[in-house]
Amino acid sequence: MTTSLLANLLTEPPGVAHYMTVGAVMFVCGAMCMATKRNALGVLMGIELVLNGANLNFIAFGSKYLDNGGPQLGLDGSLIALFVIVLAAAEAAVALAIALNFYNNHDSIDVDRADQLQG
Amino acid sequence: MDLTPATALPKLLAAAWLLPLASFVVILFVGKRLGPHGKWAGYVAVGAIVSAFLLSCVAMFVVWLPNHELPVTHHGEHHEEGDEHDDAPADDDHQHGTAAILQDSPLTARAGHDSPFQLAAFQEGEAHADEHAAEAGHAANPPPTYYFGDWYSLGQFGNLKLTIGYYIDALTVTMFCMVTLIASCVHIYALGYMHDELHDPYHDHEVIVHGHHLSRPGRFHRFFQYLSLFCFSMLGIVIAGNVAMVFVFWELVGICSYFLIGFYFERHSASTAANKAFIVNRVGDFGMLIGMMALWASLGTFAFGDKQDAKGQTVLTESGAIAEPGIFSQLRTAENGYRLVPPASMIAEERRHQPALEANEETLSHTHGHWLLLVAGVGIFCGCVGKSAQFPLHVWLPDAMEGPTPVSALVHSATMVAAGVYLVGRFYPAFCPEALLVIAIIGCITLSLAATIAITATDIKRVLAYSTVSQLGYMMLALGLGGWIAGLFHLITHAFFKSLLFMCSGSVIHAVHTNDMTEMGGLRKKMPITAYTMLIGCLAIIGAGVPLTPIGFSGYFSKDSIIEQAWSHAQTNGGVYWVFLAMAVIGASMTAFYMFRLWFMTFTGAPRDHHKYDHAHESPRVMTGPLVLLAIFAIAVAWPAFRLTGLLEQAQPVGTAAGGSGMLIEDLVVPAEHLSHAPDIKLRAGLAAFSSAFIGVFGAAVVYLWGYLNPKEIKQTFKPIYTLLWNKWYFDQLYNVLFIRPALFIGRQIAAFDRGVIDWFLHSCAWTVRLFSMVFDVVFDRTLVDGTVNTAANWTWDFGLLLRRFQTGSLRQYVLFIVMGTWFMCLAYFAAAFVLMS
Amino acid sequence: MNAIYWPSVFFLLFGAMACGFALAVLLSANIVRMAFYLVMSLAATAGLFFLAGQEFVGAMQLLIYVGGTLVLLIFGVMLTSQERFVNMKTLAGDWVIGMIAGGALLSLLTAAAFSVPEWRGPERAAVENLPIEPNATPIGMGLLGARVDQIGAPADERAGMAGYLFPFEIVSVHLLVVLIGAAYLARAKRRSNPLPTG
Amino acid sequence: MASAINNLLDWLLTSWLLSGLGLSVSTDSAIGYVVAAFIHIALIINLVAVGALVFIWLERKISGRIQDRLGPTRVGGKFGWLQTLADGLKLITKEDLMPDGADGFLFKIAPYISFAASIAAFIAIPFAGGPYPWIAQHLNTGVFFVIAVLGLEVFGVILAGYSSASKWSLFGAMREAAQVVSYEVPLGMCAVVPVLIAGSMDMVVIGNQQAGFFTNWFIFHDPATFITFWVYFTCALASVNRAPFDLAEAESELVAGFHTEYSGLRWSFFFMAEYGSMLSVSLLASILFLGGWHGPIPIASLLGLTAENGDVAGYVGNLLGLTNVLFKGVVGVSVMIWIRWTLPRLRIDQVMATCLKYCTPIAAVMFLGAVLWQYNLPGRTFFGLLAAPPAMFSVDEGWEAPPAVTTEPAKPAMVEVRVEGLTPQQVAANQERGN
Repeated sequence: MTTSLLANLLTEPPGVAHYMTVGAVMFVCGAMCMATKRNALGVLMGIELVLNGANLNFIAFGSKYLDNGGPQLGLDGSLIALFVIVLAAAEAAVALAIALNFYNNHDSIDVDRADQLQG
Repeated sequence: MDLTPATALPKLLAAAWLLPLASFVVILFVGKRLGPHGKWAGYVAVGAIVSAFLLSCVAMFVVWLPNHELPVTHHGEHHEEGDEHDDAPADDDHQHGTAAILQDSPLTARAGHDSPFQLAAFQEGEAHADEHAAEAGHAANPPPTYYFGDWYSLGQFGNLKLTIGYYIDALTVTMFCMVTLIASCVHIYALGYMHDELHDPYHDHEVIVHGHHLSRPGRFHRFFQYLSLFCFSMLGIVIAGNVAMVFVFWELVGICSYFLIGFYFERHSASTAANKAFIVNRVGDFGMLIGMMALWASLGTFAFGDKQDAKGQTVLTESGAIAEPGIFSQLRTAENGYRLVPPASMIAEERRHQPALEANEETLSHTHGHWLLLVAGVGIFCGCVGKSAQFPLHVWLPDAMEGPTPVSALVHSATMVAAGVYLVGRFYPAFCPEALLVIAIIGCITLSLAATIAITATDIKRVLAYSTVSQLGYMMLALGLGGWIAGLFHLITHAFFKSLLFMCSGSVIHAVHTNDMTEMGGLRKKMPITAYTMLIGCLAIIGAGVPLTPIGFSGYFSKDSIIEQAWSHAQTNGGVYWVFLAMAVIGASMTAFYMFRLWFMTFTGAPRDHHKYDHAHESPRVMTGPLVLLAIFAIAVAWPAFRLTGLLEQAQPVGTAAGGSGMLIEDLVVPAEHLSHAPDIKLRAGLAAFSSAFIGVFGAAVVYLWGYLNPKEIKQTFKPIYTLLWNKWYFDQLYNVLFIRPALFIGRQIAAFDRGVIDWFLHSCAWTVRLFSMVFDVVFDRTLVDGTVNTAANWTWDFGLLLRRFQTGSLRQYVLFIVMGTWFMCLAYFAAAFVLMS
Repeated sequence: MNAIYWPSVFFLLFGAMACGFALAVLLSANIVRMAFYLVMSLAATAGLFFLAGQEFVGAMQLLIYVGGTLVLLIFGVMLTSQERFVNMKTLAGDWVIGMIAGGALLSLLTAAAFSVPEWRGPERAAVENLPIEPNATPIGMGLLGARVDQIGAPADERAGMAGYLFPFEIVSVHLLVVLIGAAYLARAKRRSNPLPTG
Repeated sequence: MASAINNLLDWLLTSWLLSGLGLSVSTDSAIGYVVAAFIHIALIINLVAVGALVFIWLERKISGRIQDRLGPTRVGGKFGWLQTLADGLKLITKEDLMPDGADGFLFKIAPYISFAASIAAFIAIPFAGGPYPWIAQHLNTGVFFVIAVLGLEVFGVILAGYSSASKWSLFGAMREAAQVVSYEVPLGMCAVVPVLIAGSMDMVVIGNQQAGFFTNWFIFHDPATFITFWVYFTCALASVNRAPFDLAEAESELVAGFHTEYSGLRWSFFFMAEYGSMLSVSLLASILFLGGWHGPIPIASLLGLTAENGDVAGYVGNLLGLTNVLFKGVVGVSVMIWIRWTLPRLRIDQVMATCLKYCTPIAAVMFLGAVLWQYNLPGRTFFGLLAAPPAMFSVDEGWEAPPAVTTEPAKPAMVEVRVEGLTPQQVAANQERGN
């Protein structure tokens, strides 16, 4: 079974599902980063990963080399991916500014220290 | 612009009417910032009123006079009358009206015995036999031309229609000219008189606050603001097209007088005087309301005139009847020959009570309708009593002296008190002879009463005030005796010379800073212009003139015509009615006495208070200018050449000139007005008036000019009378005992009742409720409601505590929650999808 | 017995890189290394984009993301120049919970990915000879408001398929705002007494 | 030979590697890929490495001349032209040191990242145009790709600076990071201007559009591009942190900047990366502004050395183009060297000011100016004096513009469009045939 799976992987063109799998892995890794890292910047990197995982799906759905008659986004896919990238950059800038502020105020970047909102 | 009266007059007069309002609004909002201490506010108001005067003049001389030919007046020589009747207008319904008058005028009905009309005819001799028709001809004056319409309808409730409308006839235009002219003079005069108010702060020397003179910011602009509103209101009354509108502006005038009389409201006397004027007027207005209700309930309309189309023609229905008849044409229909006959709507009640008599109208006694008319007339007259300070309600006017003198001038001459007389004149067609009798009685009492009081008064303005009251009494008397033209004639002439007199006194006060004549004297040399203009005023008011010739001051013509009217009335009715004549004549002499007493005491003789005398000075030109102007008018306004009476005759309500006979009091006859021009009456009346005036002047001169008699000794001799008069017949005290004390007493009783009974009841109710609510509180609120709410709150609290645990504030756990939440959601979604699939 | 389809080989390569470096980011404790792995992972993602025929987006990814992450790295180094922040150990408990949650999510997502047969991938013959259609111009036109890929489509399909001019403008303004806001937030504050922490 | 390799690989793959997985592969395309890839990589690496050698020697000589010295004279006979090779040998034989407390992994990998980045830039750079351009991977977003990858080089520098656990290194890396990240903005803007005029990001297209005489070069297209070129060159200097922007290795302040702790081969990798990126930005400049493989006088086309006259002619023409491109690149690098030894080093704040206060605004204004010029004078070149050659109107984008879109405000660049259907395989085959 594994052999035929690998064979398929090698001989058949990848599909949306494969891209989605990679995206899922990146997404989960990112989410886990956000969940486990105590370093604010680590959390930020997690966010970046999550966004990329999502982006990968958009690209996959937008690409016609992976299309097998399933639901397609067409050009919207790449456009949305573009917007995601740009906004992610913006988000990174703001998040970094916040992190910097946090560091200035608490002189620490341990997100566990940032729990004034605790109920 | 087209100058056809129907279109031009409403526009012009509306503009003249609204200009003061505009200036009022302007001053109200930006008055304080107009120039230093609001100096320019005065100029705004003056500009407004003067332009209003110019507009009125345009209305009068450009629009009215060219379009309406003046009838030839009868106030000149009587023998013109013969060759006069042919130029009486000769249209059909007028002939019909004539016929009607002939067959059922009270005169012809009682022809044969002492009808002054026949008597006059006989004296003229048989040659004038055909004068019957002629006499009757202009005895039955034609329906006056008027322009009636609505500018704006405030609303219609059922058939109650409230509109801002106009009723414009010769009287309206004349009043407009008169009011705006005098108001203009007063405004200009006030510019000078009120200049103290420009000082900031203004020191009021009559008010002491903690041992110092009160000093307050000047109220120059406010004064002119009130003046403008005052003029606006008065003009509103004059132009009003229906009773409701009249009432509205009536009240406006009242409030304005309240403001102005209480202008120095820091002075206790001023504020009380203002209150007095206001309250006393309310009493009269109450009666007026009753009259209005009576009229409206029976006639169903407030409008004076009939509905007119754009060209000023009365709108008729197909059947030829008047489409929307006003009050007057309902009361005096052409079918009844313009006699005052209660219309069917007034008799309806009675008809319901006498169904048997349903069949024939003639057998109806109509007493019900007559009473209704009486109530309406007397009711309306009550309002006039209040405004014009007639006998029971005259007490407010003298106290109104507390206001600044220009205000007094305005109130006493042109605006407020004139409003009452004007309303009587306007409503004249609705007054049945009994109502007229009441008016006459009231007027008679008022004039004698006020004259007597005026004799003893020493306050210069007070004297003038009482003279105003008595002059108003004269007017009312004239109107009550059937002299419509005479009354309004006197109203206009009096307006001029009385405002002149007041301004002169104001000028004097301005100079010597006191009202007390006993501190004046010899001011003639100091202030000649004032002195001689005032002399002119006095001569005008006593009606000085060469008897039996059309030469004299304005008062001469008007007062003589009043006395003539009284004479003819007395002749017609005889008996007790001679009292009216006597009172009129005696009042005339008293008028002459106190007027010249005033003048002598003020301007002649040796100065009584040297300090004040030295301090005295002639007033500035802005004050003397109006005096001169008014003096000219006081002299000349009534000269026959100017045909003022003819103008008034144009407006004389149809049918009123023919007089009428009492309906409830059978033997009461109101003589036709032209009968007062009978030569013998003119002769006697003229002589009586002259001699009485002469006696008055002579007496005054004897006492105060030549000093043959010492006033003090006279006082000593007639001490009781003097004290009686000095205390104004104890009217204030009387009212105090009659009304105020009882009112206070009742009030106290009611208050006691209130506290003792009502409050007790309420308190007990409250206590009960409180008790109940306490029980309710414990039983229901605390347990049930609070229980529910608290349980809910507790649940929320607990839930919040539960949620609080999740709100860890730790970013990473939030992420975890999100992840797991997403996971569960998707799982649920897939599960649901799976279930639905299978 | 068919021949190897080399694009899928490259897919395996890039995918493995992306996933592996993502895992490395997750597992490494050193912030700077995390950044390094992250860049690698993103670069691999860019490779995947290229492979999917989206050169423009791939280049974008390289430029912006890698640039952005570069800045991230700089900040990381600047902030964590103190030793105590370089290695911040994650608690074991977090690992356990995280792994459970992550595993659940991953399984779910993968299941979802393979739940649709059409997504399994196209026929080799179908895509082998597809022409290279550069998509820079259509994207540019789309951002200018013209949907060149919709030209053939009937009107009712094109309804609501307007271009992205408006979002484009919004995003540009948004970026401006973000720049200003970030500069404002990150400006040096002279704070006498820092907020009470914890 | 190719068939032999084919058979060998065939046998190896089928019998050993893949039979275990139960599938056989016909390796025709495989060999194509492998060989093509190897050839390209070999060429590029050689280009960079040899280029580095040459440039280092060149720098020594130029600096010597500028400083009134002789520079290397002995090694390799005249001009000491083998001096760099000797240095290279010395470097290889040197001990590879790593400080304590350094982050070993990153410290080791950092030079290779820089080197890889600077090499990767060459993947998308065409060395000759024509229907069969000499280019490793024909990307239609080439310009974009090159700039993006150039940005990656600093990455290795930062890693190096951080991982060497040395203040000097860290400061140097910080400086370089800040500098490069901020200079990417004006650099990208300047690069966009020719892209705008060409209407394509495909460097082959851009180069082909400048065919003909030097009047068609984009630098002369209009004043905006003329100024843009110089701005671009400045920013390029900064982004490859050459003097006067070489704050990352400011000897006077930081011992040697980010490579203080490096020695031997790793250190030389950094240098190769630096010179490689110098070359790549110069090549980029030559293709974007200076006509790429077209000389000032179109000798190749005049001599008929184009692909229309057969592959050989096309090959020779491409060779001429290659020399053109390389010459322009070398000239660019020489100018950089010249500048380095002429101008003093700027302070960091001056560097930033240059970027943010001058380069970026000027680039933006020039972009606007180019847009307006192109909008008002479409189809003109050489400052609007001459009519542009038809090539300038042709955009080699695969997408065909239907009439429906021409109602949109169409850039002149899209008036006439040709479709070229090339799968990666065909491209690779072309490369193969080309070699």
